Amino acid sequence: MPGLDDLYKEIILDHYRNPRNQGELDSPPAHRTEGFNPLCGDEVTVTFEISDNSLSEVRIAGHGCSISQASASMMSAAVKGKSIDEVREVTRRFKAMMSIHEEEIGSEASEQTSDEVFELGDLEALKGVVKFPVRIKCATLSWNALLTGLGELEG
Amino acid sequence: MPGLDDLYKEIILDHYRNPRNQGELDSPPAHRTEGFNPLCGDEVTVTFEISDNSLSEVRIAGHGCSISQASASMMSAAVKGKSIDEVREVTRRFKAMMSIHEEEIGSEASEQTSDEVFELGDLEALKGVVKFPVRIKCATLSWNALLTGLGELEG
Amino acid sequence: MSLPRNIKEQFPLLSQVVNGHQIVYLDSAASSQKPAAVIEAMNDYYRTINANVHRGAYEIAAQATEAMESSRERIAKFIGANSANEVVFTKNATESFNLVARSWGGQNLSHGDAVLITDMEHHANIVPWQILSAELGFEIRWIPLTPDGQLDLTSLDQLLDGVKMVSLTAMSNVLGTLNPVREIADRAHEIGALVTVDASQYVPHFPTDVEDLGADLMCFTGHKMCGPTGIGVLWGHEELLDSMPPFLGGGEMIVDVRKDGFTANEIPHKFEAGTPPIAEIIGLGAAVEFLESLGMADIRQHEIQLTKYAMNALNNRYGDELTIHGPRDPDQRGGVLSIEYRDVHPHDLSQVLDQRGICIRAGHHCAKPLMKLLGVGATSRASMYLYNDESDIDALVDALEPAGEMFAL
Amino acid sequence: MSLPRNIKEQFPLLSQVVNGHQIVYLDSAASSQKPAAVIEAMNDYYRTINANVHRGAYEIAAQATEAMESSRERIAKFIGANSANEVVFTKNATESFNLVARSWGGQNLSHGDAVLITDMEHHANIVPWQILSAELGFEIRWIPLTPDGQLDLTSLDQLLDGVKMVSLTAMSNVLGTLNPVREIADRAHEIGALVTVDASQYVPHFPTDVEDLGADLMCFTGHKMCGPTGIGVLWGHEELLDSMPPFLGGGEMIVDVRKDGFTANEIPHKFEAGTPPIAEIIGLGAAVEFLESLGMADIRQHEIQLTKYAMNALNNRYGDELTIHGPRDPDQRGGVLSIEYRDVHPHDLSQVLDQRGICIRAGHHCAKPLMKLLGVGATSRASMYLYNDESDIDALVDALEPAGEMFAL
Ligand SMILES: Cc1ncc(COP(=O)(O)O)c(C=O)c1O
Ligand SMILES: Cc1ncc(COP(=O)(O)O)c(C=O)c1O
Repeated sequence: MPGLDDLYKEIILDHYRNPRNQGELDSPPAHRTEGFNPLCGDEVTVTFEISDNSLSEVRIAGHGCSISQASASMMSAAVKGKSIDEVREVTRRFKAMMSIHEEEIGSEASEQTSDEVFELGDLEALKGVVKFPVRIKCATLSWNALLTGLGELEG
Repeated sequence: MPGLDDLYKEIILDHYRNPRNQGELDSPPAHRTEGFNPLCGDEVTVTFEISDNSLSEVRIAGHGCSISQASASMMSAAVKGKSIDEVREVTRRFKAMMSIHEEEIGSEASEQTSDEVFELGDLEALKGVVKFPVRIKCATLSWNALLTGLGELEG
Repeated sequence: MSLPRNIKEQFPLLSQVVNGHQIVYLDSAASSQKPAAVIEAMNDYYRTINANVHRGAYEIAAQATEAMESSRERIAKFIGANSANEVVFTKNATESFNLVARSWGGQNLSHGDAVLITDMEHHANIVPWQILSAELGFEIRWIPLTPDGQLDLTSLDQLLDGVKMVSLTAMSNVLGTLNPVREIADRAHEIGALVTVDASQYVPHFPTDVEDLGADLMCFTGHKMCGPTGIGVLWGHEELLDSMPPFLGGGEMIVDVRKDGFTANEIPHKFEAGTPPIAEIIGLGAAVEFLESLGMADIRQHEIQLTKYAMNALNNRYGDELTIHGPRDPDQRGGVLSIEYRDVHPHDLSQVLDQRGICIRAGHHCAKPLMKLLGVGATSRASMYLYNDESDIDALVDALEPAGEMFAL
Repeated sequence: MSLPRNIKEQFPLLSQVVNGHQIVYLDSAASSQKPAAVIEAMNDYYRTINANVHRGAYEIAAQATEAMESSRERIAKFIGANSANEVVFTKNATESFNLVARSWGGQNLSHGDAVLITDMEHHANIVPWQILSAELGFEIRWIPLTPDGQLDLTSLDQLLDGVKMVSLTAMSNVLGTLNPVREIADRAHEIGALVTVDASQYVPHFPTDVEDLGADLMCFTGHKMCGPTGIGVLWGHEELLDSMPPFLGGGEMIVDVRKDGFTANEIPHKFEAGTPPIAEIIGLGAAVEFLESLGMADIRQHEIQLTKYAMNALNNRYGDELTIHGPRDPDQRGGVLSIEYRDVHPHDLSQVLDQRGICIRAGHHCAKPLMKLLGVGATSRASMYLYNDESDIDALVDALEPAGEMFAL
């Protein structure tokens, strides 16, 4: 049984207490996307602006547990200013880390494309969530919302 | 565990092999009533004529197991020629005997009205059926059909 | 008479060790634990008389049928039904509600009619009506709540106008509120409406008499009352059930099937299509026997005492830092405590408590409209049953403080 | 590889003594016996991790969820599904059919359409369509039978005209007939119709692959395949299930509920309203594990051998006095023998056999239209499973003679 320290790393609690990029952008012009976690009632609203094929601005609103809030905050920091392709790549990597079989997938992927830009950095702190499968959906909530938002743009 | 001899008394097998009052009366003028046993697919059709407040004629048709066939045959013999009130009384007694608590009910009832006309006679042979609860519906199939038929008459 | 001191010993799960602590199970409103007697009854069934029911002439099939039908009788008596025919077995309370909505509602509701529910209903008593209303166009109306989580009946007369069915919970699974079912039922009946009671949180904890409640139909679920999963009950007055068309079609619920149609069986079988949950019905019968052996009045007394103890302990220790939703008076509510504690999110709270083997539920408890009203996405809910004692409450109270520190903003 | 000789020992019920004889259980088409491993798996669940699923953050709730979902995965693999999301849990096969009829049928069928079933269907695959057809006015058509109880496909093209759904059994529970599901499915798909397969008698006895069968939807039931009561399965292709509206409403099947409506959850949860039959799902997972450990191909071989043995023994001993309904060739049928023996009524026959501890079923087997076609009210049905052996057949064969004497007309 993993202990609580695996889950609630200091950096996570820091993002929880001091969330980055909070609020909502006016939409339109910004794009807006929402995520629900039906299991615990958590809700997140991600608003973002695209310019020159990059995520020039992003804001997070909603309510939820420390994990979903911290993950959203960390996401906003990780994707802001990145190109859409880069955003997709970091999302892919984050979600791979969050899948139950993260170890294998994670290591394979990083050998194939070892570009500095794509290092998960702070996000690695969320790795411990995988040991608490019920909480994975908390951690991926904002990421899935963002993916949906990007998908709508294209399609 | 009661043995088969409790169930398949000789007189029952005799009625099964040589059913009394077989066939159907033309209806109208005769009354017609049917019974199904959804558990085993048995079906019985009872046709009867009423004159002077008596069951002047009765016929049994249908198909079923030895118990339902014998009981129908014995019923036809027991009720033919009886007044409607007498038919109702013998039916009541028969059904009381067939209820799981027959012992108590049966003995109480017979102390209250010890009229010769109402003795069950041959029908007593069916008493063993109570020890095989699944078969009770076989034994009461034709009786319930007759009761329904009489009920319809009265409106 | 109070409950036996060593009652926990009869529940095998309660001796489990979780994360190094003996388990403290405070989630009985979600599902109760099972006494050994219930587990054994199902075992015995599978080991000695397992066979399909109703259609077999052989010995073990007859015994299985007898065991199932005597469970039905026991359950009927337990809730004060007039006859075992009034007890319909479903898979859970949710199916019972769907049966009521589809069968009774499909026959009786149309545009211009209304169904009256309350702001504290479980999704099981909301969504089936919403599905049907989208098809038939009747209105769903909601009895509002007072600030302390009671039904606000001031406008009941207006709300009842045009209502054909009032469907409400006897006790809230979030607030613990006990509703004045009888009073509402009487007023509903005055205008010719029927009343369906959600007794999922009531039958497990209170002496129940369907006639006293004034119900026409009542739904509850086995797994919250010491019974197994996979079994629920719909109770209804015989004439009412008789008048309702079948719900699911298949074996058991017919007397005849022809190519051009079928003839439905009598109640209760009319509503029990297919092979029934035989072992589960027998398990629920054993659960009722177990509850009867303790006495429902004593169970209720025990829970009042424990609720009082818990509310005092929480309020004394945490004062303004902690809010308990719903009615204040432990006599007026069930042993369900939805707690707001500082800024700790329910999910985090229950995660931290879990490290001490304490099981509480974090979530919307399938009552999203109520969550919206409370202005929260989720609550932390501790709920009690006959096997809980003061040591369980003490563990809960002690564990809040460190959680509060950890997530202080 | 053949099945272990001592396999009966794994089934506690099979050591029971009935009326002085060790039980001879020949009614597995009605319900199978359960291996100790299945009973124990459910016990373990109740004793160690019993908790409501999906909504709990605490340890045992997470374990219960994990156990339930890994059962789903196991069952999905067992039938060759592409994904666990294609496996929907119901209470029995009957509910699965009602789900298909109400959800898919309610959305896709109307006046002028037709649903094609067969003359050998179980009521579970008849009555749900009849209920819906009475509301929506579509036609129900029937594929007729040849004299030896096979589907007569000579007019299939005409029968398929205007058909939107073909719903048929893979194996008859009365005749043992194996139907050419794939051939019919291919022809149905050519005209754009969908195919629902009743695999209640198939999945327990045959290696099953939904893609090979050509099914779009498939229904089966837990209690006939060594699993518990109270659990059934609907399998469907992901896109098809996605396109179907919810069936029962309540908890678990939503992502959001507002006063003005709800948003349905994703499959499979969309179709699983309320607390699921958790213990039963885990029990069914254990049953599948048990069947896999024996190997479905070996189980099928065992049953062919035994069917061959039984048909030979019965025909040799009783000649013209005995008729076995359905196909003659044991390779072309399952181990279900509906027997006519002299004039002995099925109910009497099974009663007499019961005195020797032999369990066979007497009745219409929930196939009344077929009974009518056969011109009988009921048949005597002996049906086999992996745990039966030649001694069981011998007991049956020997017991017929005295029954014949007793009821000679
Ligand atoms: C062919 C067939 N279909 C459907 C069913 C229905 O199964 P259940 O009663 O478990 O719903 C059965 C068994 O009763 C069956 O034999
Ligand atoms: C008040 C109330 N109603 C209905 C239900 C639904 O019960 P089930 O999920 O067993 O159908 C529950 C529990 O989940 C409940 O608490």
